[in-house]
Amino acid sequence: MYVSPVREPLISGEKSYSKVTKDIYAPMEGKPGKLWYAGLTAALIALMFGGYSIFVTVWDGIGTWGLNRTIGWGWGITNFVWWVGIGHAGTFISAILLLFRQKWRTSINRSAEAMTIIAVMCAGLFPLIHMGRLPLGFFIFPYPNTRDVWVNFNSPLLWDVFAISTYLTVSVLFWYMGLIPDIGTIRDKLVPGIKKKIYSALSFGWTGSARHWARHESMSLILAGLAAPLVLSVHTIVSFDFATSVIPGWHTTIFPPYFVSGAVFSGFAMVLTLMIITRKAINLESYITKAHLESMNKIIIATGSIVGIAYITELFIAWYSGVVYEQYAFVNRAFGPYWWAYWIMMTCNVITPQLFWFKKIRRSFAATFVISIFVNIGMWFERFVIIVTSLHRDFLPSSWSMYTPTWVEVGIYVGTFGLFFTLFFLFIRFFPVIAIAEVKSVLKTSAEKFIKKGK
Amino acid sequence: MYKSFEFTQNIKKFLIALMVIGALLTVVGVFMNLDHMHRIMANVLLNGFYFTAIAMGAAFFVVVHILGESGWHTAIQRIPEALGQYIPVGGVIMLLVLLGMGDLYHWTHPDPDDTILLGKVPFLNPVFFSIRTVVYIVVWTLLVRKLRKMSLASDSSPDDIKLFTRTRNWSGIFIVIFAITSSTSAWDWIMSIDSHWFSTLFGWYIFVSSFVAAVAMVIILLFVLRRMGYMDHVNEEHMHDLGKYLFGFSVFWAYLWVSQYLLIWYSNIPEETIYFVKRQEDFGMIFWANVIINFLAPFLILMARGTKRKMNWLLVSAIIVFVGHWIDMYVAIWPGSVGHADFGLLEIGMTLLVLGVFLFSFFRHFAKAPVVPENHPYFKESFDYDNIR
Amino acid sequence: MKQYWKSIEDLVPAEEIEQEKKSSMVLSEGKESSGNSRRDFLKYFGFGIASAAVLAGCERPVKKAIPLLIQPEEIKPGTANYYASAFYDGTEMVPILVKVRDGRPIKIEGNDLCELTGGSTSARIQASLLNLYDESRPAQPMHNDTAITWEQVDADMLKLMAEWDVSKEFVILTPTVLSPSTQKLIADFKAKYSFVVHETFDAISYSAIREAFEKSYGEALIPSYRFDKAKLVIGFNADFLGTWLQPVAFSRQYAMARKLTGGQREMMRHLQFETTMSLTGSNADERVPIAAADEAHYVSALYAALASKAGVSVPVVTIPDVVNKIAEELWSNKGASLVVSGTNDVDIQSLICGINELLQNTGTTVVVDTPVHLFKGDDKAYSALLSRMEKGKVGAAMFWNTNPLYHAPMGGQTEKALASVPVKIAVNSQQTETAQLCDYSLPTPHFLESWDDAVLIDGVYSLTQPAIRPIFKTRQAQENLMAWAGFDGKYYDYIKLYWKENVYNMSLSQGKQFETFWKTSLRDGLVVDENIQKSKVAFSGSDFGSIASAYSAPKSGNELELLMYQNVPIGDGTLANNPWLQELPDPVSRICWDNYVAVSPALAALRGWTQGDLLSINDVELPVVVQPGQARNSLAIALGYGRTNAGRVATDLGKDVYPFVAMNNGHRQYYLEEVKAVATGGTYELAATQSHHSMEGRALVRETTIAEYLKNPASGNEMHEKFNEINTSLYSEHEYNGHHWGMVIDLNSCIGCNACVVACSAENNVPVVGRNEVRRSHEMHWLRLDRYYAGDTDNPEVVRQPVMCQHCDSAPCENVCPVAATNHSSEGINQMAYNRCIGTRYCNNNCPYKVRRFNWYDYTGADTIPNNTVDPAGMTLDLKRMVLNPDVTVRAKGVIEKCSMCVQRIQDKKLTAKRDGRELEDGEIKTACQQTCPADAITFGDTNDPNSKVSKLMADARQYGLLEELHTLPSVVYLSKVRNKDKNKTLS
Amino acid sequence: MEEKTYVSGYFPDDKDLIVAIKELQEKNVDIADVRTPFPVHGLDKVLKYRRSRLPRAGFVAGVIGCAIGFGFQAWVFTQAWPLNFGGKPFMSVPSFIPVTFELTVLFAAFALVFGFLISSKLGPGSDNIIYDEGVTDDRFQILLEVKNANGDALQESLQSVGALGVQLHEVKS
Repeated sequence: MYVSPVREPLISGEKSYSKVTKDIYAPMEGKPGKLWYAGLTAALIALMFGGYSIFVTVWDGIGTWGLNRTIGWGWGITNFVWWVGIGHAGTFISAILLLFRQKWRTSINRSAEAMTIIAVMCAGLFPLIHMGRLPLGFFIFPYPNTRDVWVNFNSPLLWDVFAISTYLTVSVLFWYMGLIPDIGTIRDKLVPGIKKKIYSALSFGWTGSARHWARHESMSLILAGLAAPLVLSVHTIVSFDFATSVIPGWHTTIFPPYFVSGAVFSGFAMVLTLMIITRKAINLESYITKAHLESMNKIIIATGSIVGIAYITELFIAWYSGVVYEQYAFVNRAFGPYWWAYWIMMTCNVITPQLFWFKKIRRSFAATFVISIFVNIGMWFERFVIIVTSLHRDFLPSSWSMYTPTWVEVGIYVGTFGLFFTLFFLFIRFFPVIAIAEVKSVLKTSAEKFIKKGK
Repeated sequence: MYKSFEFTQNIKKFLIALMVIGALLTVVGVFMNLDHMHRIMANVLLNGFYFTAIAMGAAFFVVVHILGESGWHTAIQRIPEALGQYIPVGGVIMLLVLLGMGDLYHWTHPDPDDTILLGKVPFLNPVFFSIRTVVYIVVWTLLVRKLRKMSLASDSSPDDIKLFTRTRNWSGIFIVIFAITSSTSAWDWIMSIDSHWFSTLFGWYIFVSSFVAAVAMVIILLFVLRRMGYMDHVNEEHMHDLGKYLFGFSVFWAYLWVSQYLLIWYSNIPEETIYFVKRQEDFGMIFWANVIINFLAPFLILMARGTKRKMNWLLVSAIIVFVGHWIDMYVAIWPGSVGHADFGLLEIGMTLLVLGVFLFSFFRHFAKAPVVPENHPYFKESFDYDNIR
Repeated sequence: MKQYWKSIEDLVPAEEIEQEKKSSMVLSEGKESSGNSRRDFLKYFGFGIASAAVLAGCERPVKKAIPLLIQPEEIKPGTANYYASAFYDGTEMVPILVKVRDGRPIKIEGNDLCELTGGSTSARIQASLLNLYDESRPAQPMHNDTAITWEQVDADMLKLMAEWDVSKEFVILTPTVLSPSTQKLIADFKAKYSFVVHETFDAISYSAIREAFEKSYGEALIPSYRFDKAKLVIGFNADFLGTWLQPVAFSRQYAMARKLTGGQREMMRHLQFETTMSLTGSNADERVPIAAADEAHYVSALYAALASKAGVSVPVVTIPDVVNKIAEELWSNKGASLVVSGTNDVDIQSLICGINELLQNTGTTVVVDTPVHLFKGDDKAYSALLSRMEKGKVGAAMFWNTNPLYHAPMGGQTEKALASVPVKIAVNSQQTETAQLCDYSLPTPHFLESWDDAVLIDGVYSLTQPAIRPIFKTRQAQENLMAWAGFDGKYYDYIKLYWKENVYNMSLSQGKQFETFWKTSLRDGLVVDENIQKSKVAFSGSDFGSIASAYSAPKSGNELELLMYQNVPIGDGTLANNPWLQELPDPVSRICWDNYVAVSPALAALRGWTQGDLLSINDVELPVVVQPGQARNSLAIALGYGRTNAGRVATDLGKDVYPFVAMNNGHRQYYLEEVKAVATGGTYELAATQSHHSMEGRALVRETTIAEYLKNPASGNEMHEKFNEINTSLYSEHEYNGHHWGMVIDLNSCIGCNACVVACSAENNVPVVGRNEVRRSHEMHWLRLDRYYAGDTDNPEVVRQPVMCQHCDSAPCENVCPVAATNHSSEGINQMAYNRCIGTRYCNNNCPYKVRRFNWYDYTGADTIPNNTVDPAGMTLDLKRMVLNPDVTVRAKGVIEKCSMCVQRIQDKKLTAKRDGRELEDGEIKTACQQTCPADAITFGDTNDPNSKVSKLMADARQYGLLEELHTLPSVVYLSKVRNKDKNKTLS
Repeated sequence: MEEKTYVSGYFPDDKDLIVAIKELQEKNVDIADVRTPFPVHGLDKVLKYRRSRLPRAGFVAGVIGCAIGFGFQAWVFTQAWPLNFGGKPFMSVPSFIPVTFELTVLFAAFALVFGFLISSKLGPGSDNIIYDEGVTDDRFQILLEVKNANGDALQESLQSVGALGVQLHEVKS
């Protein structure tokens, strides 16, 4: 495969195949550092606080949240959509970018996918605990029962059940299938012992046989082909949660593609936030380079601008529709009591990513880190704006109301960060953060300098 | 090494014949429908818009590959590039639409008690509408010309990386402008026909529709050119990629169609459902045919790997999709302007006429330059890559 | 329990037993589907045991009570019996039916036989049921905090009476006594003990009306007002729809005179001059805000204006423009108009008499020859009593359902006077402030546990019969007197004897044996003697001119005045210890659980006050509510709050402003001419159920004026036709082959009294969540009365809209429930399967009407998790749970609930029809809200039956669905509001 | 129990590997297996592997998932207990699209993954023999099966195409 010399190398420094193995295996070797323990402890504390908040919710009731008769969803569902959105980057990178033959994906897909899976787990928590009767949550499964009641296949929440669980399952499969060869590599690096046995079992007996590789590639491609529409479907269905209603601000046809775009946008931002720290923390700077940064930031501009256009489209069509409720909903977003949320959203999501039009900024790790956090915040507020400001003033002014979260809701949110980072810390300790085999496959064409060993 | 295309007299004759036949049928059709001005104008709009949209879709195709740092597309880049040059011609037809605005757009003469339409007057009024139409055409023309010029310039200046960078920058400008105008033009020209109706997705839906049609047109022309003995360098991998585009974006189009339909179906709010009620009741067959042709046909044909790599299968699906999206536009335009399904000499004639003009424009521009941009920095990549099995 | 019901058996005539048997045979062949007997059995078990446990200690037999509708041979588990009775709390008297299930009264309905109320009730009457199960009721006789037995009480009293110093009085202080039997008993008691003095004390004084009539007509009376006979009504600070005199009766009359259904084309016009925005004022066609201090001036001016038209001597009064216009209108409606004032001021009331006399309204709208016997308390007599007490002339005082210490503290005089009474006896069914100072507390049963009778208007007799045996060790006050006077028997026997001697003798009952007459009277609850001799009262004149001249100019200046008013839920505060009433939002401000200072928007803007700012008003701290329509420099505070000894719910809610009430010209005056209001800098969060008061230009409540309406009945509702034209759908509607239930709400009739809200809560076990939860917008009412202001904030127009689940046939909520917990019944009801609900609240989000309610906490104790109940009002106590309707599921934490269109009532009547082997009749099923509505604003029925009332109303040109443009196809529809005013011209 | 003997040798670079394979193929040496640290571009073509049948398995499973998804929903809504939800038709096809799609993808994904694992005999507890742990690092290994005791010849031919670390392995299988 020929690669134009004009292209910027993706992997910096002098690399050989075994150097790649060594570099990526390095963070898993030896005893973890103090920083790792400190991070894990902090994450566990946050997780426990979240657990306690969930306990309070289940024991005392959803009344411990700031919701009310008008606003039935608040932080809980905002967080759900936010986490699901973040959970879109990994599969987007590994599936859609695979289909588009984007080589830079190889350095980041593994950790992005792991992040996806963890984020989807965090997300999946919210629809469960936002139920008034969590212990009866199993009602949402269509299982045969003595009352002959099935479920309501009209309900977008039910679609969510299928979409999120399918997405999680397929993402895990995809991720793990990609991991098998690399676990094999780790297995072969380890001295005999329990650890080796465990990795040996986890590697499913990987041999690196050419036949297996052929099937593996074929499977990966088709899985990517399946996962691509799946990624779209998940946030599409999440958007249906809102768009199928009649509530102004919720019911708008642009939601499906706009939500997907926003999801990828936020997902990429979160990947960037994490990768920029991780590459430093575990010395993978030569694998995640400015070239990666630039490519990812281009996707951030693209998706961020799509989101921005969607905002403006919504705003314009609300006026154009001539429907008073629609018009009011959008005026209220921008200038009502929650104006600040709207303008935070607008600033963080539409304006800040435009800075990436400047090459210097999109190639700067520091600037990207800051902007990625802005985007994360902005995308959280986007969901807050959609959910809360649409609900708090809908059709009948008599029911208009305000929403303020309680410590319990905040606690659960903090708890999901705890869960996220606990799992992420475990991941970076026990699994190769970069897809070793995939990087090797592009090493010759994309490394700054490839060293042939032996001979 | 790469044979340049020659716009031979034979081809010209064929296209002129096509145009003449089209023109004759159009004239007959116009005379038959002199008291149905809205039908005549609907035809002008449909063909004027459809081919302009294909041209813009093709230009977008090039631009997005430039921005995406793509290499494979360079082998076929000149086809969509030449397609884009049709914009000013299509623009002239769109200017005809302005003349017949009153017959197409209900908002040009709202009922005095129609508060909703009256509320839209600041946006939907003949003057502003005309200004917007002209602006779209002029800006688009300038953009496609500029990009074409830079592409042609590369032929004479090898290793000019700065030119490549400039092209990329202009592509960025193109995409920003097109991101906005693609939606607004669709609202203006198509959505405002059903003057009361609105859908935030509509602009994107029409854009994807025209993008798919543009890919189909590229495939059709690639086939034609190969039959004429050009573009031999195009291999299975390129076809595979074009096939993936046709497949993928047909599915994406279907996704947007379903998104729009499902949401409106689900909420069942009259101000929105009226759009589909009209189409299901009065255009039932065509309405559902649209979905089947444009989704199921390419989906089933191109799902397998093999069909994507065979020119004939590709061609069949491309023709289906090309006709299918003509129908898509028909379903979007007819109910609001004509009110009932008509198909006759007028429709056939006008389509052939504009198609003839469109192809003439394409061949003329395609003949002006080498069939590939040999000095494109990623050009060689296009011949050393393959699709995973 | 058993003994009680067995005693009924022999009273049921044989043929009725036969009929009973027949009808149960039909059951198996009927048309309607049969119910689930197992479920009913369990319900009986669950609740029966609880009630049995509470009732176990009570062994006193109840006398023969006769149920009205069904006369069973014994109690049937799961079947309700209705007992006719009467409600009287010292203010209004309304004949009622008490629904009793498994021995527990669970609902109060109006008695249809009563012409005055037409079977309707008010919020307070609906709620009074809950006071029966008030755990803080005095439960047994006490002497200085020591429990004693009734025998000891009697012994003490007999000793007291025997050793009485005859120079001292034994005072019995009662509210106005409507009961002729009681009056006779008191007379008999006085005959036995000459030192006994009976004084009447009303919680709220109307004594100025009586004095004014005494001056002008020679007799201290309160006439029967006939709002239904009036074409033009002018009210001066008279909240006759909410609290003034007989609000239930007046509301009904008012609504009837303004209805535009059933071919009626004429509509009474109502103008209101008032200080704060009252329920009545908010219904007025036009309204003029005036300072309370200026009311006398306006009334005088009106008198003067009319006098000049009538050609009698005209006092010198500056006549405001608006008054001239009104005088014009009144004059053209001579004999068919009515002017009333709610101010307890003799001058004003006299002038009102004069005005009505000038307008020749006496005899038509002001009926003096059938006066009502309400509010006979005389403030002058009360003052005299206090001074006698202070002088030590009163040896003992018995406060019989009176609470003067709270209702008339008279600047501490009452407390001082009470202190000088050696023996004080509290005889109440509720805790009172006065009782705290008393030596003896001799609790009486709740009226639902009591026997009584009443005469509201001469010739209209009603009976109160117990629906349950007394829950506590209580004894009726009448039986106290009987015991102490040594009369034989029970009070029941006394009433029966009285009726035999006084009522039965009348022409009405001739031809019937007394026992039969007694039985039918008990069954019906009331007896009307139309041949009663009417009293002859004639206008004797008064010097109105000179009264009017005294108010020749407006008095109000820049200083602030304070008006004290009764609000609709709490009224005078007697029933304050009632969670249903406390949670009921004020119909105007939509605030509950507190009183507050109503301030005009202009004043608030001037002083920089906003809602919730604490003001100190003559040292009483209360939060501000900015009340559109309030007179500029007037403040207004509701009475009835700040109870210090009322029971767990009402104690310390809000602030008591009765201490501001002072005597003026011998009458209690409910306003202060000058007060100081200072912002303390603190704030207080009020429990408001509505925070946005504008309709934002949306066509929610559609209205027109009468002139427009007469031209085009669809005026104001033109969009209905427009929406109908484009009301497309992508799928065909489901077919409803059997019934399809629907409801029509006439916005032109609805006066916003909120009776429906309490009725709904009582019928459907709607939880009470308390102040804190209402602050968080967690209120649970299934039915709410939205109130919007329009126009000028200084004097806005008000519209109201009762909103409950609209039972949409294309319901956005049903679609989205993942577990199918809410779906559409085959009879068009949007139904909830509570057991299936997992509480995603998705349905609530999607409901455009926001009528779904979520159980945020365990409000009812139905949750399986222990120790997590949120129940500030004690609604989960075993005693209060007795009020639960066993036909309606008590919802657990985490479940959505909402209006079910009283599906239990629908099923019940369907079963009855089935058992009787007949088709359901239109109007047979009444929803709780409909049944209680004094304005008949709600009609329920089968929309599939073209002849049903509801179908006919749906064909009215005023009909529209709320948010009909969404194609939700609501089964509840509204009839637009019509204002009797000129579109272009306004009064002020 | 059968005993098999293999000869293995490795190359440090993928290009060398492919050259070597081609040379061996010219010498008509049967190549038992090639093991690489990553999927070497074009290797499957050189080794003349047939295209995997996994896509077909995925397609069939997808069709089954699609049919089950749609069929089940349709059955529940029209046969099992038709309930009226918000006036929607019982057979509300648009509502069935999401679940149908998800089940299609889920079934196809499972078929692909399990198809891959089963056809490659990979899985938890799989006892594939690893001849050289460097294969997962940077060694491109060729395995030749020793038949007719031609072990030495095979070793020689491997060495002749430039393989390193050529050795014999005896395997019980």
